[in-house]
Amino acid sequence: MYLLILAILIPFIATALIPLIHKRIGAFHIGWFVLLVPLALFLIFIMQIPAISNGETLIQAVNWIPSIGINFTVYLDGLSLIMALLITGMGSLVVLYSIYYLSSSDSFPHFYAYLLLFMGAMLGVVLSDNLLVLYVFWELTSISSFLLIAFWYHRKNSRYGAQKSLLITVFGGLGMLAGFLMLHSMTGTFSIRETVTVIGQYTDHALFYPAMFLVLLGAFTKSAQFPFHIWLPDAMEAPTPVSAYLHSATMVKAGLYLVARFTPIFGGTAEWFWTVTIVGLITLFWGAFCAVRQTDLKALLAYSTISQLGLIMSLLGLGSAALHFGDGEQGALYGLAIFAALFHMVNHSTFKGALFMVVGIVDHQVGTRDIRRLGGLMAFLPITFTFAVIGSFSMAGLPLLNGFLSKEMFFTASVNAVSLPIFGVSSWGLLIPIIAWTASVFTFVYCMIFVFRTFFGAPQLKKLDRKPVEPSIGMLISPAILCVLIVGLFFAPNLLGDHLLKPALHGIIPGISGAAPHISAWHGFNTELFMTLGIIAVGTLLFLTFRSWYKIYLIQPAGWNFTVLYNSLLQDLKRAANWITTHYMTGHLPAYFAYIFVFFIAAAGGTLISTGALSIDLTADSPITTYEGMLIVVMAIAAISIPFAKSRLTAILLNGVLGFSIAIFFVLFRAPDLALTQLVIETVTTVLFLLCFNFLPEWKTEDSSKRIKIRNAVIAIAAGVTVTLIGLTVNSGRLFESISGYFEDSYELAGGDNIVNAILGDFRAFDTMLESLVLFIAGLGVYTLIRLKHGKGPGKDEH
Amino acid sequence: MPAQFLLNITIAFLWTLLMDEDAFYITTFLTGYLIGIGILFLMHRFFGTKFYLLRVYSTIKLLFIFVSELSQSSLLIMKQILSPRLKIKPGIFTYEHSMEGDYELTTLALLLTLTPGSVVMEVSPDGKTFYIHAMDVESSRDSVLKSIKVFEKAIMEVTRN
Amino acid sequence: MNINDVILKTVSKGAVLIILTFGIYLFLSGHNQPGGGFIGGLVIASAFVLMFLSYDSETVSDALPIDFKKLSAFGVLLAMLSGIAPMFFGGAFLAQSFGYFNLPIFGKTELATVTVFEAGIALTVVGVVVNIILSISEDE
Amino acid sequence: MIDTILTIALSLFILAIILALYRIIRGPSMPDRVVALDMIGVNLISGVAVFSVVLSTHAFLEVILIVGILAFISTLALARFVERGDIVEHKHDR
Amino acid sequence: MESLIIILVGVLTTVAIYLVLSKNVVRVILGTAILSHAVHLLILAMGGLKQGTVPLLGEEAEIYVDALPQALILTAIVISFAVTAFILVLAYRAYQELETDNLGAMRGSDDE
Amino acid sequence: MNNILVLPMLLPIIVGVLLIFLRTYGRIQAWISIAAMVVTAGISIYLLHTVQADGILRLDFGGWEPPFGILFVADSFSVLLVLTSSIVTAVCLSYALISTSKELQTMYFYPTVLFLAAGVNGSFLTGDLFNLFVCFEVMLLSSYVLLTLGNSKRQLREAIKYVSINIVSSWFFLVALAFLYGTLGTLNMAHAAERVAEVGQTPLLTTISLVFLVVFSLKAGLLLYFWLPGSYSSPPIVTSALFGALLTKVGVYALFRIFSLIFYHQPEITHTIIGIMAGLTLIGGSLGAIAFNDIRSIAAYNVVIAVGFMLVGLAIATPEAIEGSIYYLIHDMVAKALLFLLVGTMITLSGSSKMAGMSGLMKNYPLLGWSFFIAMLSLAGIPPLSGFIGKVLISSAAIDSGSYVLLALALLSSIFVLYSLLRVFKNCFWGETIVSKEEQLPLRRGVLLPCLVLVFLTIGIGLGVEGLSLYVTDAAKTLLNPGTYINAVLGIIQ
Amino acid sequence: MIGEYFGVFLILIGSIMAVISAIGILRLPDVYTRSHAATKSSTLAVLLSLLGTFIYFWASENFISVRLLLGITFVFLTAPVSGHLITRAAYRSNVKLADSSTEDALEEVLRNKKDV
Ligand code: NA
Ligand code: NA
Repeated sequence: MYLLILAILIPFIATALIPLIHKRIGAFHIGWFVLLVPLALFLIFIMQIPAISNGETLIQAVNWIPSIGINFTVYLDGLSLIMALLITGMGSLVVLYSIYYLSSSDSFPHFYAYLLLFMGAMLGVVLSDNLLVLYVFWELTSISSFLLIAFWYHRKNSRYGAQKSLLITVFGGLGMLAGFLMLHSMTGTFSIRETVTVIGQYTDHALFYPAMFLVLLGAFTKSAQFPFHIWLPDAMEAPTPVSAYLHSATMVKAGLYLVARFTPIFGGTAEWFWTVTIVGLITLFWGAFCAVRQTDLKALLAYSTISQLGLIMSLLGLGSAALHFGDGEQGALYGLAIFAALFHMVNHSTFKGALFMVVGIVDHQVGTRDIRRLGGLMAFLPITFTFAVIGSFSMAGLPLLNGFLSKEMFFTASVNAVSLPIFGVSSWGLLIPIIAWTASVFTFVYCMIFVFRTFFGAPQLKKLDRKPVEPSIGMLISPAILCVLIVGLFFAPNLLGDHLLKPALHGIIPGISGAAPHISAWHGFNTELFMTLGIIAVGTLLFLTFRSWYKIYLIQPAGWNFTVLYNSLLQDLKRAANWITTHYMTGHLPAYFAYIFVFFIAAAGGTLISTGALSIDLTADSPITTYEGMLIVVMAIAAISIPFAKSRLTAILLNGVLGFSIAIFFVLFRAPDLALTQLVIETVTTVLFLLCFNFLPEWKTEDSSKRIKIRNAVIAIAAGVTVTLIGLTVNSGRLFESISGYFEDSYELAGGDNIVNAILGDFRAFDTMLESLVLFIAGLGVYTLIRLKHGKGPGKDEH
Repeated sequence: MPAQFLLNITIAFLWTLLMDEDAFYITTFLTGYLIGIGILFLMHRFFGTKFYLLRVYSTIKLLFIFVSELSQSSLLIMKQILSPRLKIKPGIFTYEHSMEGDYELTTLALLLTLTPGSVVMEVSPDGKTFYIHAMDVESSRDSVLKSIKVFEKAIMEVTRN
Repeated sequence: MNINDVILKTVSKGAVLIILTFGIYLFLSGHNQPGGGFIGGLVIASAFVLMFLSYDSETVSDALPIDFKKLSAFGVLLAMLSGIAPMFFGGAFLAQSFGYFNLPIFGKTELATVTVFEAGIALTVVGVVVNIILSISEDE
Repeated sequence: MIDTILTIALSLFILAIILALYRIIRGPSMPDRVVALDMIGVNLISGVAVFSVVLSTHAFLEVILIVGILAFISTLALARFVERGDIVEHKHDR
Repeated sequence: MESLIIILVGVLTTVAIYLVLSKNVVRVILGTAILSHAVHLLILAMGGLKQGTVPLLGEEAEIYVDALPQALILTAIVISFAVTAFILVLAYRAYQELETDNLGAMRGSDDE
Repeated sequence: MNNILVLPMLLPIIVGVLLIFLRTYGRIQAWISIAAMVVTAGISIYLLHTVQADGILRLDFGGWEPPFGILFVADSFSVLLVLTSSIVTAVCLSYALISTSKELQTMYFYPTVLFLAAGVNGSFLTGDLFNLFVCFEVMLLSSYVLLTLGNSKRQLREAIKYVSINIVSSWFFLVALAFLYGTLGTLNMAHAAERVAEVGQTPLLTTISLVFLVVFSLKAGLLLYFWLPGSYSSPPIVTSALFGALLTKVGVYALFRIFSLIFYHQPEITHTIIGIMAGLTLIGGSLGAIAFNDIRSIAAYNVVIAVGFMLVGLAIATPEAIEGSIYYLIHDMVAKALLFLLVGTMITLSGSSKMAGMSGLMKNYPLLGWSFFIAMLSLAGIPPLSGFIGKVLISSAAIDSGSYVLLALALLSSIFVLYSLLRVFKNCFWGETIVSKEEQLPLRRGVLLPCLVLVFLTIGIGLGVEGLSLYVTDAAKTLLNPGTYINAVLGIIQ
Repeated sequence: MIGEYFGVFLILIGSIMAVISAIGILRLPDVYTRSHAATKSSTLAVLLSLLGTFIYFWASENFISVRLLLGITFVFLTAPVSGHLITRAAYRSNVKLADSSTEDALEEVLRNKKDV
């Protein structure tokens, strides 16, 4: 049974089928067909609950690249099951919602193809045991997200947002990949489960912490943690169902999933604890703080999502302390934070999903999401208003809604953390609940803004595109279901806690013992309750006096935020890249030659000198006769005169002298064939030069500056000296006899007295054959160069 | 002339075949060739042309003229080069010849060029006039005019019937 | 005054004959003496060069109604086919063979397949060099 | 004795080449240089011939003829170039 | 002798590289021609000079000079001829089209 | 007798020469040359299997045993590259069949491409250093002709630089060969390797190896890539694609061969230098890729990045790294050909190579857009496409060997690849459609077919890596055990 | 033996003549006069050395070299043509005659026509 693998594959298969089905079904909305996929998968995963809550895990494997240990191993434990249910459950609701949301001008096949692609990829992420397979799906989620954000790609903002999200998440993904590879380098396995069991031996490994931070980089970018959060608000250019699904309920949770998954590997260290907690808390605060000032409902929700993700992240950080204690009272105490994180993850999906759908309805029905244009919609959209209230009050952490429960647990965890005896918490630990509380105040404020600015006050119908009315019933089903869940989970939280959260917690902190946390709404008058009450009081005050303190947002200098940083980073990078590149890639051939020769001098000459290879020994040299010496003088004079020649013809003549002299050297050195060839070639070359000179201008004196000339001379001399020195060294240190003694039997072997000719025609005939081919190609090239001119076809050329 | 030569070769070849030896011997061929010369000498009037070996003789004579002219002119030039002070008066003068056809004209031009102190620079478009550069105009003009008839005659002996 | 090239042209005719003969000699004797396909081809080509220099390009083209590109292609092909042939007799690519035969007139003579190979090379060289010079000189 | 003479002769030929090289470098006119190059070619022929005697080998006799041929072709090409620019003429140019 | 030839190779190389570094196309081509002269001599010198007679077996000598470098040089000469012919024609076609033989005017840019 | 070994080089040459006689028949030439390359690919597959079964194959030309004669040696590494290059050439030729102008087709375009392929295949197969030089020249001359075919101003301008630089690099090659011959007295690679191993890599030999490094770096575009962007971005589409896919790879191949077979004894000098060069190449290529708005230049700088990436593998030189490089080499041939073909098609359709000149192509040419999208992901090494596995292996090897700087550069370069191509995708395919449906240039039927073949290949290689792993592992094993190669060449005479 | 010495003697004479011709190339006043030195004495020098070589081989090895004879013929045939071509080219490319020149019969035919 490859149920899990099938579960991952089904969305991909469905993706492939969409174009085919789309053509067949005519007027029937393809969304209904698509809806079957997440629904079926949801049911499949629901059916796994009993087994998983008994502590079982499902493992299935298919080979992919066994030779390097990359296999398609999937497994289902409590943690993956929660995620899988979120993915498929939210997926069903979003697909249902989208059927009514999308307008007829949108391309359904594309939309649903991307959505299904994402669904499959996301399931892959949460079900994979193999790190690299996980990475594969991880990148696939980024890509499908990219495509969905750019669904309306004719909009500039969509394109911008899509690129930004892809760049940031892929960047993080690459870091994560490096982290995975480091883990593999330490442990020798790509399996997460196996890594968990053996990692204990490697905590002192030099790669342990680099791997940790790199994995976290992947998690933080994906889950939009500060300062990588900047892509999420821009991702809101996607259609709202997408925002509800990917950018609040599922994909952004992949980072959280990753942190949870890796807690048993890296958790229990101070580095992990502090990094995850602090980044989470900062994100929590910064997201909430920024959400307050937003005027676009979706932007507000985006920042709120960032904030909530930070909250969960910080919980995961706090909870990781439990691993330090392992089995025991304290382990259970701090493990509670993980439990809270998981709980809030689910809750967040419910209320944020509902809220996004609310915004979608508002946008869909009145044509705007701008808070400044909205107000008083309560009268026109009463049902939607109800959903909005439920969702945002849950988010604000008010009682009777599931958000209250997890928020309370969050406070518990943060208060507990203060007394944590390890990791040096004692000195700064108090800041944890303070930040948590402050952030929650802002959370309360933006939740109120969301509800009151949109639905209360005087309606501004003139500013709206359409007269607001409730949408069709289909669009209301999904948020309704979510609202039911929000309320239901408040009253029966332990249904979730016992069957799903507890197994997940055991997966994350294997050693956790004793009774799993029990969720209850009422803990008596403890610190957490007072914190909540404080939030309501201060939050209400701040909401009412918003105008008077709004100015604090102006303290931050305009144009100084991370998005501006990102933009200018890209721009400056391009500018700098252009500046640097055009500075050395001048297209100027002499410059390129200078680079090449300088490199040669540095590499070869440098090595010759630095390795002490240089040695010159003249004793083995053959003697020199007068005329040989004179001929060398002839050549040297001819050569040195060439650069100074006033006319190109003089230069050619001198080159001819060189060529003829070389032929004579070939004679002196007993090479008749060479002399013959050299002579003919030299003459034909000279003829070619003269033929072409007819078409070329007389050369002018080199107009380079004196500095350039000196530079060129220095390079030329240095290169010449390098060649000479290596040559002299080679000449002094021949290590082996040449193989060419063999060829002296050419008469017996090849039937020829002329050894050179026997080599050319027989021993190395292949060279000769190719050499004639080279000549032939050159001939073709010359022909085409001359014949193929603009406006002059090859027509009239045959004799 | 080529016809006679070819005929001579044919006779030699025939001779070789007639001898019917087991291999090709160059001596046999040469014998045949000599016999051919004899036959052709007897028959050449029958062809209406000069006996070709006579022409060969003229050619060799011409060659000797060439060599001697070359030697003389070289010596003259070396004398001038090595004289402590150059006392030459170079210049260009014209000469009209009576040669016909490219071969005659060319041979004469080459000869003139090798004549002491003169080089044929240009030939007029009609081919009748040479423009000659001389190392020393006065002396060259004289020597050219003096030897020109000899040259022309020697050339015509080769080329004409 | 127009140029009268009669001296040059006349001498060139003779020179070309000498060069061509010499070129063929070099090609054939390359096996035992300096020479061979490349050199022979180059010398033959230089005879053509001399013709181009002494006459005008049209005259030479008319006198030699050959497509030199195809000639060189044929040369390359010939060289390669001589290399392929031994493959059909169980030899390696480019395996050359030679033998001594008693021929009428020539006596004991060495015949080598390498001659075919070198002929291909020579044709290529001639074809390419002439093709290049023709191409350039016919450009306007 | 013979070797000494031959060495002297070879050196003299190369001396002649050096002198001609001076003319190539100095000019002043292009034909001057062409003349000098022609002379170098001619002296190379002698040089190769003498060297053949020195080594008493027949291997370079081909080279002698080739130098002769090519010196002529080069001179012809250069003279044409100096005279007209295009060294291979077209019929219709005439 | 070998050392002297190697030094000569160095001189030729220096001159050639100086030419190659110049802005004029014809100078560059000339430089490449001299470069190939230099390397041919170098290959010859690397095979050892004059340690024997001409590599023709008819010469009946005890030792012959190394024939292999000679064969290599022959191949190299022909190839460099092919390339020189091509680049020469290329240069003149470029001059026809671009109306310059100055490399400074042939920079172009990647972003034109 | 393994005469079949010569066919990957000989067949294209013979067919190419025969096509000279069919000059005026453009389409027939195209079909014949495609067929030739397909057959060549088939032969390579056969060879690949034979090598697995019988070990390294060799063919002594003329029957002259090594080290005296020239020989072709087929090990998994070389045959894999021959196979890939033959396939890519066939695909590019089929693109040419549809896209190339009649004028070019009758101007010996196809023969020249075949000669190029022959030179490339010969370079991969030869076991003789001087013959490598000659094969390079076959390849280079063909590339010169292809580069200038069309004779546009830009082509001529860039060709002058390209040809000049390659002449100088060929010169360096000869200089290096001269030095090597002077020291070792042999030209046979295996023999040279044996001799070097026998005496140890003396400082002089190391110096000589650096001259070789200059040569092959110039060909590969390793650090010395100045010539590359200009010349790769000026000729017609198919030529660019062939250049992008094949030419630098030959240099890369040679670097791998030389520095794993012959000069591997002093890695602290040679491989360190290669590593530094690879790093700088990654930086330079990355900057170049994002610096310009001309999509041809962007594609060309992507070639540079890939070269740096592959050479990181050689610098590290562990089995894993070498395997990674081989995977990446194969991947890059396919993906670069695809990229250049797509870029070329875009330019043809929009009449401009500037990003500003095109917008909204996605609407009118969705298939083109998706192909580009996949090419982009593949080049960025996004899984599960073909670039992924090489990236993983090289990175992993970099970690194992502690080369963290190279690791960082290699991974960051993927971001630059992604960003550079993303800009193209974003600006050219997305956005408002400039040209209305009626005015759009029709995409000629079949133009995309070759691209789709490559798309299929890049996906297929990515998913079916395991199918290749047998060969790649063997290739890497041979590269790292020079003894195997040397034995096959100099051991028992066949 | 005598033959060998004679050959070598011819070579020596040839080499001396070659140097003298080369001096001529330096000393003579204009290209026209220099070409005399190149086409005549220099040619004679080479012919002498070739002849010397020919005789040497004949004498020492009884070897009659057709190639040498062919070489001699070729040089002999072409040397005057070279002189003719160069001087004509010089005149047509407007190289001035030496100041000491006395007459110039070509001037009117060539220069006047050119001006038209
Ligand atoms: Na050259
Ligand atoms: Na390249």
